[in-house]
Formats: sequence, C-alpha cells, structure tokens
Amino acid sequence: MVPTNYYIILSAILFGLGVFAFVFKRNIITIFMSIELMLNAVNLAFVAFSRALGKLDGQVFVLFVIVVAAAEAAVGLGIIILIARNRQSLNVERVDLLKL
Amino acid sequence: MPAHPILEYLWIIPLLPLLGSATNGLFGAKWPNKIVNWVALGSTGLSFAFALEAVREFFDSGQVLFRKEFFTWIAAGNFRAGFDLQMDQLTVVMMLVVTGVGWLIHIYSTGYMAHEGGYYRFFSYLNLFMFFMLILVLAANYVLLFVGWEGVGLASYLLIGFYFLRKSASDAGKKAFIVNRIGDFGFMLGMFLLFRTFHTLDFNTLFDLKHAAGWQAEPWGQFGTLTIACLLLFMGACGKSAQLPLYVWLPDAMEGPTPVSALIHAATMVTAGVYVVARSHVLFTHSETALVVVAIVGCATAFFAATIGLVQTDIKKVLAYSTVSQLGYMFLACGVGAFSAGIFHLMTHAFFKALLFLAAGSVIHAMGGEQDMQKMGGLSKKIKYTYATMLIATLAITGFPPLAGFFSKDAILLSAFQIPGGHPLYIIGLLTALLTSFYMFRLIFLTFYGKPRYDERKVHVHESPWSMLGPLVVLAVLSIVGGWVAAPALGGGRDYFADFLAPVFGGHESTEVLGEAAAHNLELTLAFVAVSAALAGLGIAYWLYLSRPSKPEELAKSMKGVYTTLLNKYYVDELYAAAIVRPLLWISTNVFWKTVDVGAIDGAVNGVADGLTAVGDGVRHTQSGNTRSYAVWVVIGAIVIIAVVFFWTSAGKPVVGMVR
Amino acid sequence: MSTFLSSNAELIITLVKIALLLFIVLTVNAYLTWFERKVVAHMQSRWGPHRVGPHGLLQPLADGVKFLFKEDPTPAGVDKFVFYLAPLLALALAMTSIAIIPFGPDPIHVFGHDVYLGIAPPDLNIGILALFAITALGVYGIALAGWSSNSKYPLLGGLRSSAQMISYELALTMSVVGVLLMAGSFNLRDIINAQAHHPELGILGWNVWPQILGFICFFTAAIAETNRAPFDLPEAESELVAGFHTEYASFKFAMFFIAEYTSMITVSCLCSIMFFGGWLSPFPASWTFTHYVPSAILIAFGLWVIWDGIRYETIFGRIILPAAGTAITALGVVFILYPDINTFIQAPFWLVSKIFIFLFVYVWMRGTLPRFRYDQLMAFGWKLLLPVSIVNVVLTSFTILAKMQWGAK
Amino acid sequence: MTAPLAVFFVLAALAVIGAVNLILQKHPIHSALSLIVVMVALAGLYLLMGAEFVAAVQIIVYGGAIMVLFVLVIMLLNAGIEEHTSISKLAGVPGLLLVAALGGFIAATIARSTDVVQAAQQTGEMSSTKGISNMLFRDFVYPFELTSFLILVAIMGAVLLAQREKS
Repeated sequence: MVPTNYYIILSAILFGLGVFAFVFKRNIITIFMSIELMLNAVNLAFVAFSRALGKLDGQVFVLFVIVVAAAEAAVGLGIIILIARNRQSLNVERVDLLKL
Repeated sequence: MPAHPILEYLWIIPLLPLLGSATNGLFGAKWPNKIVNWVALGSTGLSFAFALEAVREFFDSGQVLFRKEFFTWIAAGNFRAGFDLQMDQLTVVMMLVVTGVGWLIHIYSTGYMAHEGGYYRFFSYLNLFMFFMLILVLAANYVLLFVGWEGVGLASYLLIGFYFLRKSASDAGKKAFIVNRIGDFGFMLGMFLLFRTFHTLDFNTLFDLKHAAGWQAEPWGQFGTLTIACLLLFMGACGKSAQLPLYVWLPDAMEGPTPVSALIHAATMVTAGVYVVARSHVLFTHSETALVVVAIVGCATAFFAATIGLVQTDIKKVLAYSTVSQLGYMFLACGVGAFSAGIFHLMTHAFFKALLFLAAGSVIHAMGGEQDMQKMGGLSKKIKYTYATMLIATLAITGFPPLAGFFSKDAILLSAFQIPGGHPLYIIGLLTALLTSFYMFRLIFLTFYGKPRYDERKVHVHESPWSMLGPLVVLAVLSIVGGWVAAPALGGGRDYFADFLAPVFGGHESTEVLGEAAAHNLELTLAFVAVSAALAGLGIAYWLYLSRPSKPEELAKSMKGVYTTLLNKYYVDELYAAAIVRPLLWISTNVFWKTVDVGAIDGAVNGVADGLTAVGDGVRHTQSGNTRSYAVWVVIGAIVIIAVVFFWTSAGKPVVGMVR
Repeated sequence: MSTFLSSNAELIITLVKIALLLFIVLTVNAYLTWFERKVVAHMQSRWGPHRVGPHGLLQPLADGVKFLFKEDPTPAGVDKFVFYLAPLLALALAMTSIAIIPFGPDPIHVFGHDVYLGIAPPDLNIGILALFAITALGVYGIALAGWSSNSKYPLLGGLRSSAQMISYELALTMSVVGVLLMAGSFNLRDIINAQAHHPELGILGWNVWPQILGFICFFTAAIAETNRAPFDLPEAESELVAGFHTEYASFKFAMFFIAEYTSMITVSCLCSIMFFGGWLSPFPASWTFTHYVPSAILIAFGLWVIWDGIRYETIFGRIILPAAGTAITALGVVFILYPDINTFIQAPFWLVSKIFIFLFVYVWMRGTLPRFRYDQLMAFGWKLLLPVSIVNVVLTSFTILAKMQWGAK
Repeated sequence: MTAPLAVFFVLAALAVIGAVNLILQKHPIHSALSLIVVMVALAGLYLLMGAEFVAAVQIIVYGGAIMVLFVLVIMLLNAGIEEHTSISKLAGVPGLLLVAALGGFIAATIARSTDVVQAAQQTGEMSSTKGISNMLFRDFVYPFELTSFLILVAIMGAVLLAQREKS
C-alpha cells in the first residue's frame, strides 16, 4: 500500500520538470510535449486522490483530461505544421512576428 | 353604450388629429395631395363633429362640469399627474373655436398650399398642432395643460420654420421657440410653487381648496404665495401670447405660411395665455397685484403694438402687430376682472383675425407672393370676394356695430371704465381703438384703393379658388353675427355670453358698481365714444391715404424721429440683442466653450487618453513577441495564484478558496 | 532449494511458461514462413522450397542460421540508439501481445498449483484493452525504424505505416465493441464463455453470426494493422524497395520479420476467440462422439504422412517422414485410450485449428489479392470500415436494449 | 519494502528519468521517446493503484495516438537538432529563479497538506470499469457529450489548418 503523498510528490516533481521544459526548451514540439507532461502529472495526482478518497470522480476527470489533450494535440500539431511551413523554423524564438 | 358616449370617450377628440398627423407624417411622402387632404381634413373635421356632439351632450347633461380621469400618467410620491380631461363652458368655447376655425383653415390651406413642396409635412404639422391645442384646452390639470402648451410651441416652431431653406424662416422659428422658453420657465416655476403650496395641480381640487385652505385675498402691494404664483403663470402667458416684453417673436413668426399665421399666431395658440389666465382666474382674483399687473401689461401692449402697426408696410406684419394689440385687450379685460369679456373678445378675435389673415393670404396669393402694401393698390375690383370679406373683418376689428368686434371691445372698455381707478386704462384702450381703426383702414386703402403701384404686366392678379374663398365667407358671417349673443346687453338686456360663462367665473366677475339704469346709460355712452373713436381713425386714414396720398411722406419727414422709431419697432430687437443676446453669446463663447469645454472637459478627456498612451508605451515592452518570455509570465501567474490561494491567510483561514 | 521453489512457485511457473511460449511461438513463426512459401508457391503452380530437407521442411532452420551469421552493417548517419531500439521494440511488443491470449479453459495441476494455459492471469479483466494498448504501441517500432534509417524510402515507409496503423486502429477497436457489448466484459475468457451460453447450438452460438459486420471489419482492419497484403504498403517492395526495413539486415531484420508473423498469430487468436468461440467445439455439446474428432484427424494425418514418406525420393525423407507419421498417429491413439487427456486437449485443439485456418486465410489473401493504392487504403479505412463498424455498434446496442425490454428472459 | 512499494519506486524513477531526459535531449524525437517512457510508467502506476481502465486508456490514447502524432509530425517536418538561441532575456536567469520559486511553492503546499491526504487513507472500490462507465454515462453525460463536440471541432480545425490553400 503506497502512501498517497508519494504519488502527490511524484506528480509535483513531474509537473515542475514540465514547467522547466516549458520555459527552457526552444523547439515548439518539445514545448508542446512538456505541456503534455504537465497534464500527465496532474492526471497522476487526480488518480491518487481518487484512490485516497475512494471516489471515482478523479478517474472520470482524468478521462476528460485525456480527451481534451487529444483534441489539443490535433489542433496544436496542425498549427505547428503551419508554422514550420511558413517560417522554415521550429524555434519559438524565431517566431516573433508579434514583436513591437 | 353610455348616456354620453363622446363625453365618456373625450380623448377621441384630440386623438383624431394625432392619428391624422401620424398617418400623413409617416406615409404622406408617397401619397398624392388628394389622399393627404382626405386624411388631414377627415381627421380634423371628424374631431370638430365629435366636439359639437360633445358640446350637445354637455348641454344635455345640464352644463355641470364634466371631468374624467383616463389613466395616471405620472405618479411620484404624493404627486399625481393623470391624463384627465374636463369639460366646462370655458372649454366649450375654446374647443369649438379651435376645432371649428382650425377646420376652416385646413380647408383653406388645401387651396393655399396646393403648389408648395412638403405638402404632407405641412398638414402633418398642422394636425399635430390641433392635437396639442385640444389637449391644452381639455386638460384638467396644469401638468397636462403644460404638455399641450409645449406641444403647440413645438408645432408653432415647426410651422414657422416650414420654409426651413430660408434662413430668416428658421431664425424666426428659433426665436419664437427661445422666447417662449423664457415664458415657460416662469410657467413651470409657477406650477412648482403651486404644487409645493397646495400639493395638487388638478384644477377642481386646486380651485376648491380656496374654501378649505381659506385663502386670504392678497391686497395691492402684498407679494404672497398666490401673487408670486400668478405672476409666474402670467410670465408664461406673456411668452405664449406675445405680451410685453416677450412679444418680439410674433411679428417674425409671420415668416411661416399664411394659414399658419391665421390659425396659430392669430386665432388659437397665442390666445392660450389668455385662456390660462382665465382658467386660473380663481388665483388671480385672490391677488390684487397680479390683476393690476395683468391689466397694465395688457393695456401697455395694446397701445404699444398699435403704434408700431401704424407704419408697417408688410401686410402680414401689420396684422401681426394688430394681433399683439388685440391680445393686449384680452389681458386688459382679464386684468380688470372681466374674464368673460376677455374670452368673448378672444372668440370674436379668433373669427375676424383669422379672416383677416386668410384674406391677406388670398391677396398675397393674388399678387403672386407680394406682401408689401406699397406695391399693391386698386385691387378691390379685381378680387371682389377677398375685398368684401376683408372689409367686413376690418369693420369687425375696428368695432363698428353691429359686428362682433364692437360688442367684445365694448364690453372690455366698459369693465375697464367701471373698476375703481380704471380710467387711465380706459383712456389708453380708447386711444388704441382709434389707432387700430387707423392702421386697419390704412391697410385697406393701401391695398384695395388708389392706383395700382405694381407692374401689371408682370403680376396677373387673380381671384383665389373656392377652397380658399369658402372659409373666408364662413368666417365673414361669423365675424358679423359672432357678437350678437352679447347684443341684448346694450338694450339693457342680459349678456348671454357672460351668463353662459357665469358657472365658470362664478362670483369673480367685477360686480356692477352703479345701478341698473345708470349702467345702461353708461354702456350706451361708452359704445358711442368707442364708435366715434373708430370713425376718427377711419377719417384720418381716409384723409391721409386717399384724398392726400402725398401727405404721409411729408408727415414722415416732418416728424422723422418718431417715424423711424416706430418703423424700427422702438429698436426693441436691437435692445434685446445688445442687452441679452450678445452678452450671453460672449459668455458662452469665451467662458463655457473656450474655457470650460475646451479647457476643462476636453482637457480631462485628452489628459486621460494621453496618460493611457504613455502607460501603454511603457507596458508595451513586455510584449516582446517572444513565446518563451510569455511562458515565464505564465509561470509568474501560477506563482501568484498559488500564493493567494494557499498562503494568503487571515487568522489561519484562507482568504480565497477553501483549501485546508 | 525446495523452500525456494515453494515460496516463489508463482514466479517460477510464470517464467517457465514464458520460456515455453517463446519457444513455441518462434518455432511456429519459423514454420509459418515455410508454410506461406509453400502455399503461395502451389497457388502460383510452383514447388516452393523443397531442397533443404524433405518438402523443404528444414528451410526455416537454414534461414535462421543465415540470419544469425550474416554481416550486420549499420548505415552511416543513422540515429544509432533509435536504429537499434526500433526492432527490439517491435519484437518485444509483438511477443507481449501473445502473452495476453488464453489457450485453454481449465488449469493443469502442477505440484499442487493451478497452471492456466496462457501467461496472463485468468482474471485480467481489461484483457482486450491491454491487447489493444500493446498493439497501439506497436506502431513505434516501424515508425522509428523508418525515421532512424536516415534514408528516403524507409522514411516514407515509416510515415505510411504509422498513418495507416493509426487510421485502422480506430476501425479495429470500434468493430470489437459489438462483441464486448454482447459479452459485457473485457476479459477474453468471459468473451468465450459468453458464446457458450447455449451449448446445444454449437457453431451457431458463436459471435460471427450476430457480429458478421464486426467480424469483417475486424479482420480487414487487423490485416492492415499487421501490414500484411493487401495492405502491406509500408514494405511495398515494388515501390519502396523494402519500406521501413530497407536499411536493416540480418538479425535486426529478422526481428521485424518475427514480429510481423507473431502479430499475425495474435490476430488469428483474437479472431477465433472473439468471433469463433475460441476453444469451443463447433458441434453441439450433446454429441459426445465428436470428442474423437481430434484423434481421428491426427491419425488420418499421420497415416497420410507415412504413406507419403515411404514413397519419398531422398533416403532421409524415407526415414524421417514415416517416423513423424507414426509419432502423430501414436498421439491420436493415445488420446483415444486416455479419455481424461482426450477431454483436456479438446479446447486447445479447436483453438489451434481455428488459428491455423486463419493463418491459411492470411496466406491465401496474400497469394490472391493485389496491393491497394495509398489513397485507396486511407479512403477504405476512414470512409468504409469506420462507419460500418460504428453502425455495427449502434445496431448491437439497440438489439441488446430491445432484448432487455421485451422478452428473452 | 513491500512489493508494491518497490514497483512504485521503480516506475517513479522511470518516470522522473524520462522527464529529465525529455529536457536534456536535444533532438525532439528523443524527447518524444522519453515522454513515451514517462507515460508508460504512469500507466504502470495507475495499474498499481488499481485504475486499470485509466491505465489502458492512458496507453492507448496517449501512447498510441497522441505521441504517435508527435512522432509523425517530427518525421514529417524532419525536425533537426534544437538550435540553442537565447533571445528572450526573461527566460534566462530570472526564468530559472521563477521556476525554482514555483517548485518551492508547490513543495510547500504539499508539505502543508500531506497530513490531510494521510488522513484520507481509506481506499475505495477502485477496479471497476463499470463504476467509471456509470459515472461517465449518468452523472457526467453532458460533459461527455460536450467533449464529443469538442473533438468534432478539433477535427474540423485540424483539417482546416493542415490543408494547403488551393491556388
């Protein structure tokens, strides 16, 4: 029987790593992956709490998160493909048309 | 089916013209003139018919005050202003005058305006005026009356500026509107004062209060609540009825089409002031001062306007000043407490002054738009009907027996003579009568006699169509017989008109100071004096303008100062311009516009805008366009949220959220 | 020692089972290649392999040896790690998927332990889901192989295959849903037992009949999922040389090869389990004499092998074939003599025979059908299979609902 | 050191290593692979917690669909080694500090709330796909339908984005 807060700490660590990657990676695709990593960390926390509280809501919510992540991936990757087509670069720092 | 259907549904009488106005205003643009005619004449004629029926029912129900509250319009605290209409003898007179004369003038207009642009617009405005005027006369409380009051002001503004392409016309409209505002300001103050004092503005309750509240009649020189209220109301009346010092708008109002001048600026609207004074006679009779002021103002206006009228050459201007002076007569009557006489003169004046204007319109029509009398002359042969009717009207206004004007003016002069200390008023009134007859006959002689002073090859004088002459004839008949109801008074009999109005004015009429016989003799004498004065005026006019045509110029030269002064209307407009308009203009330009508006308001607005722009310039550097920087911003946001939700605790309990 | 055994019995048994299964599967794979070549050859009126050993029966051995001892070049500029990872991944996942399949209903008693046929615990109640999860991961092997080879053809092959597998996975999953609805469970054993509700029906009680649509969709999608003809575009020799494994040689290539055949076996297992009653006998339960069908078939086959062997041209064949024949016949006889063994082998026998039939169908299709064009493939998957399988789901659920409502207590 | 605990630590280590590797790797495909490792490890953890269905879905959807899409796109765009620019000043040292601060905050939060979680240590009936489906199709049916709508929109958006404008 693994204590719940082990899971929570693990998810926190994963989330922190995700944030780090989110900020410090340059490649759009990798950044997108880091977002997925954060989502996964949150999912882990959900399931852990769902077990701790003996309720299934957490798992159901995880399913929703997964669905949303799938939709997000579809659209996001489409956008990434467009960016790569138009800018010939996947480096976010090269995609700065919004600069003043 | 109630016993008195129209009385029960009194609102239908004002409603019909409103419907007509709406219909014409909304759809008339597309319609041919014929349909517009049908709508306008139909609505007004119907309302005239209903008015007659209402009057019949009123008599049928025994001439008791009929009052009905249809719905509550404003209810605030203990203040209630309802859509209440009432019907009494005074209302009967006014309503019949408005609807009847109004209808005739509508008919006339179909001929007069036939070739004008904006035909439907004209009739839409005219019907609108009818609606508001009927509201005014039928209203059972000051608030509703004020609605009609303002409404007719609006209609008059619209119609004076009917030819809005002419600058003079639109200016005249604005002038009328603004000058009226001054009066309305007083009127509203009066209403507020009344409500504050008596907590009601309903006529019957207000006028019954005098028993309950036990008003003290305020003697001369005492300025109590009533006096103030009366003076304020009278201020409004001055504005609407063109009395000193607010008469200046009426002569300019002649810029409007002639039927408008006839209906609004002669027959009905300008008499609203008189009507209001008469309606609130209860208040006035309780205030000596107010009555005196009314009398003096009326008298002064009458004489003053008459003098100006002597030298005017524009035919409509002459009539305009005569209107002002006749209104002065009416106020004089009210001032001396002879309200019935005032209303009587109001009615007869409505007949013959409307007739005069319409006839003048016919003349102008015949002359192809020429209004200057010096370019007319010798028209009597060419346009007989117009000439005949206009002559009748002139005789009526100058007060030759047995025409309408004779009786009404006689009654006024009599009551002016009778009140203590009224002789000066009487003298001036008499003098005014003389002047009146002089300038009226001057008008007649210049227009219809002597040699033509216009280019006959250019102008083809022609008689107007019957749609215009018909109303003239009808009005002529009325101007003749209009006064006979009061005729028996001369024969020592009764003044049926006064008796008819007695229920309204009750005991407030100035009571006879002399015995019956003496009064009779006095009446005859005064009548004789008045007629002789009129004759004198006629004589002078004949001597000056027919027998010795060169005389007027010499006269004008010999007393140039007076002449020019009169010609320039005593420089009143210039005086107002210098004393009021220019300073106001200067203040609004330099203080309100240049300083307050530009400096303060715009300054504030622009200042805010500039400040925000500056802030934006500063902040916009955070918009680096670099996604990674934005990512860092996201992180910062997350930190803030966590800090707030988890660590911002007060007394151990989290301020936001219910975590732990 | 014995204490160690008794304490970790479960673990040991599982390991043994894994080793056994690996051995069996690999052997079957090897002979599947031989079988395929033979069948296709005969379909094209050729001989197929017949040099190595009688009827070329030792050909697989030779191939294996060749794979092992060939040189294994690693092209320049490949991403080493991924290049080595890909085949491992493919093979591992394929093998793992087999582990989910149960091969028999009732356990054998070994040293007082119930040992079920099949590695996964019998109460694995997400069985089919787990299977799909593993097959879903299977795509990486091919995609990564294609990408890491740093070469055009493999890249195209990899792209194609990953796109194809993603597309057909949907149809695959949806087409199974009908069966799952009828069984009301993810557990493969439950699914089989659900088809045995009416023992008298026998073959008529299987899922094929109500789920015919689902079966067609599933089988088609499964073929595409395993990159087999007519959906073998990723390795289309004629277009892409050899697709994703162009750059692979020797044993890494062999891994892909084995993975492919293993997944073929897995799919055949799934088909027979989910639509053809798994290990259920096609005959009504009351016909007890059908218990002797397996031994009858074995004996017949053995006798034919003997008869064929004695007339074989090579000496080696004349010796080895009759021997094998007699062994098979003996096996059949043993089954007849020992009834309890006979009853036990019923289930595995039927399952295996069904799997064999499906493998034959695989080969048969490859022999006959031409390859799809890529756009045809995608259109077929998205516009035909997926809608049909969804319709199937809807129909099934409505029928079940109707049963719940009226009758069929 | 019971068996589950051991398994947990193995899987957790796997996940963390994968995450760290995601950051360290320069090539997106390696990052993707390490992310797949993380996801599989998480699926294992779900199994350990008895959430079989979620575990299966995790692998099928995340591992089998989403990450495949990622790999596919990386292959399609032939993404090379990540070039190491640092144009954004904010994402430099200050970013590092901020991320550290966020980590610290999260740690503090957990440190404050562990006792609560410890308190709720009773484990409910977890291994029930039936239960999940009941909730999904009874209590959460409207959100469920909404997600279907969301997916539809996502499909349309993806198609719209990916198609080359006809010229």
